[in-house]
Amino acid sequence: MVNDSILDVKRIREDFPILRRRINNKRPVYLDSTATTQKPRAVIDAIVNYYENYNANVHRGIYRLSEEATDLYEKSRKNIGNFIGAREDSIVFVRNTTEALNLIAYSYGNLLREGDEILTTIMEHHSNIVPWQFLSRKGVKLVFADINPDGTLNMDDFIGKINKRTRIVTVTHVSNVLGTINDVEEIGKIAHDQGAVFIVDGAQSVPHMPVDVRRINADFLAFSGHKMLGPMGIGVLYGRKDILESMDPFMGGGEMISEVHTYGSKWAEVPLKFEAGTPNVEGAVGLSAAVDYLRSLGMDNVRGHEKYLVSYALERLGSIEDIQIYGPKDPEKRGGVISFNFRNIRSERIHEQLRKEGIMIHPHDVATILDMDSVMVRSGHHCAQPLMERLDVPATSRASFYIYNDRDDVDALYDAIGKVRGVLRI
Amino acid sequence: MVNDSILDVKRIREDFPILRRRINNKRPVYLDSTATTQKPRAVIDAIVNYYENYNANVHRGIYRLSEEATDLYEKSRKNIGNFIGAREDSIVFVRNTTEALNLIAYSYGNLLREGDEILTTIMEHHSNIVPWQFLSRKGVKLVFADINPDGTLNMDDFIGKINKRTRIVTVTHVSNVLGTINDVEEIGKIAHDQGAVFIVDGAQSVPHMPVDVRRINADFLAFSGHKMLGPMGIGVLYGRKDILESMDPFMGGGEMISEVHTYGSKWAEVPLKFEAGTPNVEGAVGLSAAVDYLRSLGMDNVRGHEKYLVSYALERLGSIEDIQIYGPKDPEKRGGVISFNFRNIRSERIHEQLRKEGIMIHPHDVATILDMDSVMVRSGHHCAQPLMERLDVPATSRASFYIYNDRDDVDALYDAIGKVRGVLRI
Amino acid sequence: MSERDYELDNIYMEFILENYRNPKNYGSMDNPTVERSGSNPLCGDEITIYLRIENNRIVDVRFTGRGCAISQASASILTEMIKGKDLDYVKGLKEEDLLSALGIELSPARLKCAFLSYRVLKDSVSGF
Amino acid sequence: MSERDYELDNIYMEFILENYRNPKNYGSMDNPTVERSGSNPLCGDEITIYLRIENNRIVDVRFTGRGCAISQASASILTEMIKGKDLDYVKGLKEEDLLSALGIELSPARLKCAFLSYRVLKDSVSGF
Ligand SMILES: Cc1ncc(COP(=O)(O)O)c(C=O)c1O
Ligand SMILES: Cc1ncc(COP(=O)(O)O)c(C=O)c1O
Repeated sequence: MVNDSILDVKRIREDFPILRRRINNKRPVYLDSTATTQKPRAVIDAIVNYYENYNANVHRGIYRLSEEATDLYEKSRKNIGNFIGAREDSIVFVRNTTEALNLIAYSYGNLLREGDEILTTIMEHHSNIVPWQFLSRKGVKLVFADINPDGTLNMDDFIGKINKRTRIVTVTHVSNVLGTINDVEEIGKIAHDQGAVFIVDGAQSVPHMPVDVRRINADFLAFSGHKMLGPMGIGVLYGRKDILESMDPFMGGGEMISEVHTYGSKWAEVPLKFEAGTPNVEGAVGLSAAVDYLRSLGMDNVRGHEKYLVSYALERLGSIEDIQIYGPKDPEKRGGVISFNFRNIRSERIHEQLRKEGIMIHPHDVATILDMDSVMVRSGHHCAQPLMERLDVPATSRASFYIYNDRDDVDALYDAIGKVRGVLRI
Repeated sequence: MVNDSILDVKRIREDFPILRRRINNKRPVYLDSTATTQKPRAVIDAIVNYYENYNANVHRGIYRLSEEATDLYEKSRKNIGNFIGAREDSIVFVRNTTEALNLIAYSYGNLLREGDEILTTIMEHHSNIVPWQFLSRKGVKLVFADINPDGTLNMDDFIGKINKRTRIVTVTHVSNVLGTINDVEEIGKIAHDQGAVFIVDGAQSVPHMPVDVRRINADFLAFSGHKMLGPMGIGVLYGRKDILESMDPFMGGGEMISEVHTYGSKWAEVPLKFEAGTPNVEGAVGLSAAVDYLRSLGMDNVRGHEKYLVSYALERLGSIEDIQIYGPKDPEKRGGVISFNFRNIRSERIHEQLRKEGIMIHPHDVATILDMDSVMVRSGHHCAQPLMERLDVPATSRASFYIYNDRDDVDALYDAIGKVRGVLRI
Repeated sequence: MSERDYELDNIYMEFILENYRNPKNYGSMDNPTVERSGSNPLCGDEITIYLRIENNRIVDVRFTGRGCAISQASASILTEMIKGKDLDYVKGLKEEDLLSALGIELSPARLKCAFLSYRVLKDSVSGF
Repeated sequence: MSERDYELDNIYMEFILENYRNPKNYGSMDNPTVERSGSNPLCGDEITIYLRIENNRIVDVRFTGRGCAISQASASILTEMIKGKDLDYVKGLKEEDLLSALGIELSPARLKCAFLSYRVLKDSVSGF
């Protein structure tokens, strides 16, 4: 296989100042973009430029600086909406995916009653589980669709669990552990056929592939800026406008009102109704710059690049006998995330009683040992404990790829994994 | 009066890149720090340095970069807590004051029952009104204490309205319209005597004067980073630890859990219990740099400087016959905020019927005309509509001062106000 | 990000100011065919429009209100535009028509002021 | 902000690894005086400690568990430290004592692993 990615990674790397840093004299091999991505100079510059030239509070100011800041904020909304095929008036700025999902759980959740059901999957991130568990207080039932042995969603189980009481179907577009790309278009159709509202957790899709809210039949789509080259502290909730309009506000305060009296208040129009208090203008402007950067690469190319890298990684890591890989084997069906574990070891060198059960090299040791070579992978439950229980593992190691990763990084990962047993002398 | 402020404003201005900008060839006279403050180079640099050298997701990473980011995040928490005399484990990072108050309204509000009362004041910002109005759904009553003619809190009225049903007393430390500094220490004592929890909206105090949570008897204190030289998108809720521990979480998701199972979850320790999802590490680091900057000036000096400026402004603006100033006249009792309006005008040049009633030059026109000289004031209801109704005005103009303002700025304000009637030829 | 070219000095042109200080058609009306009020709670501007309609024609129009120069001048200019016109003209009136009658460029925040009377007018003829 | 000086290569010293691969006192115990389990849900480390206590003395100790090298080696080393000691010694034991017995520097995340067995031990003697 030749190094024939669609993206010019060498050039892209130059846009990321942090990749110039040396840790223990080694170049950083950053394989944790699923947790958060690094930031290109263009985004950092947009933040600096905002604070050095345009900073003001928005929406209320009559003076030019405030009008300019408002203009930047609203243009960012439009640009980001455009990126997912949505009009700006259905784009609510939030802190992150988690807040977006909580907003729906509180505001749309208000409309649910005892006996209603919410259908989700066993591969969800805690952010798409815990907010719905809160609703169990009022007798709303949370139902989990299972996965197949290959890590794809078990559609038979899913269809068997949807019914007339299902008011909400909420599914991650791409699993942050298995990499599975769910067929949200189809799931959305099934949800709508049952009259349920369809929520897509786009935290791991919007950064990595072309996503159009109309195509995927999403009534809501949630994603985080920091996972797509943007600043921390900014995220997006897309919502179908008529649904947003039917919902009560989430938080109360400045910006989200049209009138406040001592005896009660009237709300501002959507989307401002859901943006209480001084918004994160910096975050919106920074995320807009990130969207421009991604658009300049082309989201088809971003997806193509990751498919290329994940194929290569599946091939290389797949060749290590010790290693078990989770999730679909077909790169068409998975994003640029690979979770893996060492298989149980029954080495002569370990305590006889342990040898019977076998020792599993813990992902924490794997991550620490990889980090000695500046290969940064995440290890733990990846905020997906129900999935860990389902897979019957305490944790996994996870490498994830983005536009600044290349075959070299996969090779570095491969090499570092090869050292683990040696370091532990096991 | 000589230009004898305690702060070296000339030098301070050099730290603020935006103040070098020229708008219509004029230097910016930024008098809207109550809405949001400008950012010193040290804060912008801290953001850039974070993204260029330390960016990673926190708390879960085993690799060094993530440990460094976690370290920066937690050190920021400690530093910011220290700034208000609080331990780091009682500091919750939120987006802004508004979110902090909503967090209390949702999570502590859960504990309130029909018939319970919340006592606040008529001078509050919408952020300290609307979240409590939400609780009226469950029969909780919101009661407003009145003000005196001079814009101070009417303590007799306040004491008359507190009673055994009062579960929460929530008061702004400094009014963002009147400038009034409330005697929170005393109010806290009264609240506690009745067994009520005492919440202080510190959005306009923490940035402008020394504030120590122990001294002011606050069970909760809320403030925003962007109003104290820090980035947008970060704010703080201080909460007494035992109260925070007794509360349900607000949002659910990553970070705030200790265990998630399909059937239910356990929460993380305070303060993480209240920080769902990837936090705004950049914001925390930036706010910590802002706190360092303020500390280097000395909060006593910041307060002294503003007292000095507001005295001068009261004197100069007070000398304009046309102008009515709201709030206390004694600089000891007010922060660096001045709201004002033109008095009704009965000029010969206006329509006879209008002349009978008098024309009030609208604050929007004032702001627009001041802006022609790059004097930036806010005009409108300042997110305090109940107070506007109480003062019987549709809106006010508001100039507010901070560390980068000087007598020159007050003079520019004075001169620009002098042009208003001329521009309108009235 | 390019700096916008604000022509702020322009907005208080004599034509606007004259309509602000000495509004046309100012005052209330006894027994109007229709009377409608509107306000912009964000800035406190208020406008009430009174119409006398006969044979689908605006035979008389008046307004009262308080607010900024732009909102009040705009009401004055708008009422002048529609006096004596038939309802179809009023219903066909576009925001741009009012803007070009005002003859000034406005920032988004001030556009809301300018269009307050327009909104109230449209509301008042919607039932006919 | 200065870069911290991580001595990562240090943490898998032979002493630690030996206790990881061939833990002392590994295995369960029949009829222990007290048996306590604990886990670190964030990483899945689990430790169970069994104590036989006679006359306020730890006459025997065993543990079982699974998890990372640090948590398992730490349990092995800790059980060695307390075997044969009286309860006062165990109750007086500080986190630092365990740390210096381990002889390595740990980042905050890994400290939690190291202290899991310590937490379980403290819990198991709290009733005595
Ligand atoms: C007294 C007061 N409280 C609360 C707020 C709300 O702050 P934020 O918009 O940062 O949430 C403000 C800001 O204007 C304020 O002045
Ligand atoms: C699939 C998925 N959903 C939700 C989240 C939560 O994102 P955030 O922490 O930015 O709210 C993540 C992030 O790890 C994720 O991978």
